[in-house]
Amino acid sequence: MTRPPIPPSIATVSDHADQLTLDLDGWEGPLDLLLSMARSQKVDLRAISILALVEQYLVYVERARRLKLELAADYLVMAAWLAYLKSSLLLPREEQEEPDPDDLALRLQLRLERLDAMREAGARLMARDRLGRDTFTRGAPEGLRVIRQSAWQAELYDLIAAYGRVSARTRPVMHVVADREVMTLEAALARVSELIGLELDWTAIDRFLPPGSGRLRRSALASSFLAALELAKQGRVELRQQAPFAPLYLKAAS
Amino acid sequence: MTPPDDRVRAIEAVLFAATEPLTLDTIRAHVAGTPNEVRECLDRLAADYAGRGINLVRRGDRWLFQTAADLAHLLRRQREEPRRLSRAGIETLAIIAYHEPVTRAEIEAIRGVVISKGTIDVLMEAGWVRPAGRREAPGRPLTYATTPGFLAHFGLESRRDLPGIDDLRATGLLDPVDLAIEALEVEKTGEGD
Amino acid sequence: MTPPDDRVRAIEAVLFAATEPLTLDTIRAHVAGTPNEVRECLDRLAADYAGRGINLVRRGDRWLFQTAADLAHLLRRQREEPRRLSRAGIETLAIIAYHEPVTRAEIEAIRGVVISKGTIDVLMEAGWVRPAGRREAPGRPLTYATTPGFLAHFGLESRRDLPGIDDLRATGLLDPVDLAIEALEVEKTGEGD
Repeated sequence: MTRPPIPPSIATVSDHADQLTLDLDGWEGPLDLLLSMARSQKVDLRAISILALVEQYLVYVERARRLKLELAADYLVMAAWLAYLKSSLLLPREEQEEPDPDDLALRLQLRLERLDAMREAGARLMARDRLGRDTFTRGAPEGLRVIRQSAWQAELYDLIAAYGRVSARTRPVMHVVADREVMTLEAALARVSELIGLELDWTAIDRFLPPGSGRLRRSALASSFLAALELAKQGRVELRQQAPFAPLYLKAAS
Repeated sequence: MTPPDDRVRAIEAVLFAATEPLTLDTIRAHVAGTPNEVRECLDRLAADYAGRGINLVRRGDRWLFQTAADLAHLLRRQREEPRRLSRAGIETLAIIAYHEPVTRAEIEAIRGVVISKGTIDVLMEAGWVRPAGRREAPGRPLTYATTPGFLAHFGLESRRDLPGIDDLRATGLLDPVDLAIEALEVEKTGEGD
Repeated sequence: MTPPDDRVRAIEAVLFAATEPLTLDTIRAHVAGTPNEVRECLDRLAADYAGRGINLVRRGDRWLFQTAADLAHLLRRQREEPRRLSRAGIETLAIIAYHEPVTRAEIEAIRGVVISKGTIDVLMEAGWVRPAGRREAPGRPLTYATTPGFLAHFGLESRRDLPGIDDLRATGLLDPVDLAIEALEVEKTGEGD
């Protein structure tokens, strides 16, 4: 199996403060640093001494501190946790409380194994024959093309309706006003003038309206009222009303 | 296939990966061998690929792989997409059908709206409209008419089958829109009484 | 080579002309044939090209022609090395490939460090990683998985070909730590009985 190169041991880098700084930038977090240290024990990860590993990490962090190197917070958190783990591992078993320190040590070892497995998998993946680096696709493929062709659709009705629409829009329009049930002012004037001569006494305006109901009657009432006013103005009729909205009476001018 | 030797394999790969046709010299920059040896390999490759879907071909002094010419149609797949004509399209088509041969200016006068360049193009693409010669008038404008394809698509024997203006009036298709609506309302009122 | 039949030639041409690996369905859009017939032709083609400078390879459910891996040294000079991934990028890609679908938190748990914003973006930009839906868990976190482009780039027929994946699975190294602890405890209890 090909393993990624083992990082230089702590002993060699700690001799040169500059190099240590560089290497600190190189770690991908405390677990990565621990894994590199575990690797330097040169045994299977399942056989590493967690206690020795913890010791090594704590020494490393202590040195970094002495050199006033800035360590990211997670390295310090890991250091604190490992210090706790170390003391638990060193205490006699009967004084132990939960959690079991061996269990914690095992967890750390399992995490290192998993990270190691993925690191190695990544390295093996990168070493494969890669397309564009080791294998190549065709340099100048013609390419596959899908040619979209529009199938235009329209129905005969659409065509005829469209022509009707165009014609209607542009042909000179003849306006035909539908025959509405109305009585014009002229008709009312003629009717009231004619009927007033036949009545001698005061007569309610209703009596002058043509037979009918609904819209026609309302229209006739309005027109006849206007006609009455007009005739009064001409001095041909007299008007009488007892109160607002009371019936309106007409009589020929004497 | 008979397994090719190493030089044949190498030339095969180099030509495949190349972005342009390669001369003998360019091939030899990648693959060891005298010009004659490389030439022999190229001949061997050309023979290997004869009759396959890929051919090794020579263009002047350059070599390239390309898909067999008789299979070119497979690389272009046609797909039909049903599309409806726009309102401008159907109106323009209707005017051409009723007034042909008709110029663009006449179509615009009848529609009362300018028609865009693409509108007549779409009708020609659909195969329903064709240019029908020039009008003997100032500017000699192009006229348009319908095609046999137009009659076929709309199920018409001839243009005379199109309903005339009187037919349209009878079916109410000529009524201006506002009057048509009023007529509907009067009808409803009448029913109510 | 034995002369191929028409369907084999057609599929050969289509794959040769394609700019990317093709699925069976895409091939069938250009070449008539049932899925089984096309599969047989593909097998025939793969056999024809075995040992040549060009190979027909399968990547997931897609097929492509590519140059034989052992000829890399002849071709590399004309190509640029693909972009180098950072260590974080390589590890993150490996974790996604071996654990997919996997959440960001799960990746971080294995690496013991927060992954920076750009790391997954770079993998997605390379076309190797895609979002793969949300996990039905509190917070409904997004999961990630690899793409067909990942298989093609790393020359994998399927994820089963990931280097060492069987060993990793057998030794439980793809299981989370909690699960591994549980398994160990069960083992111990079993031994104690």
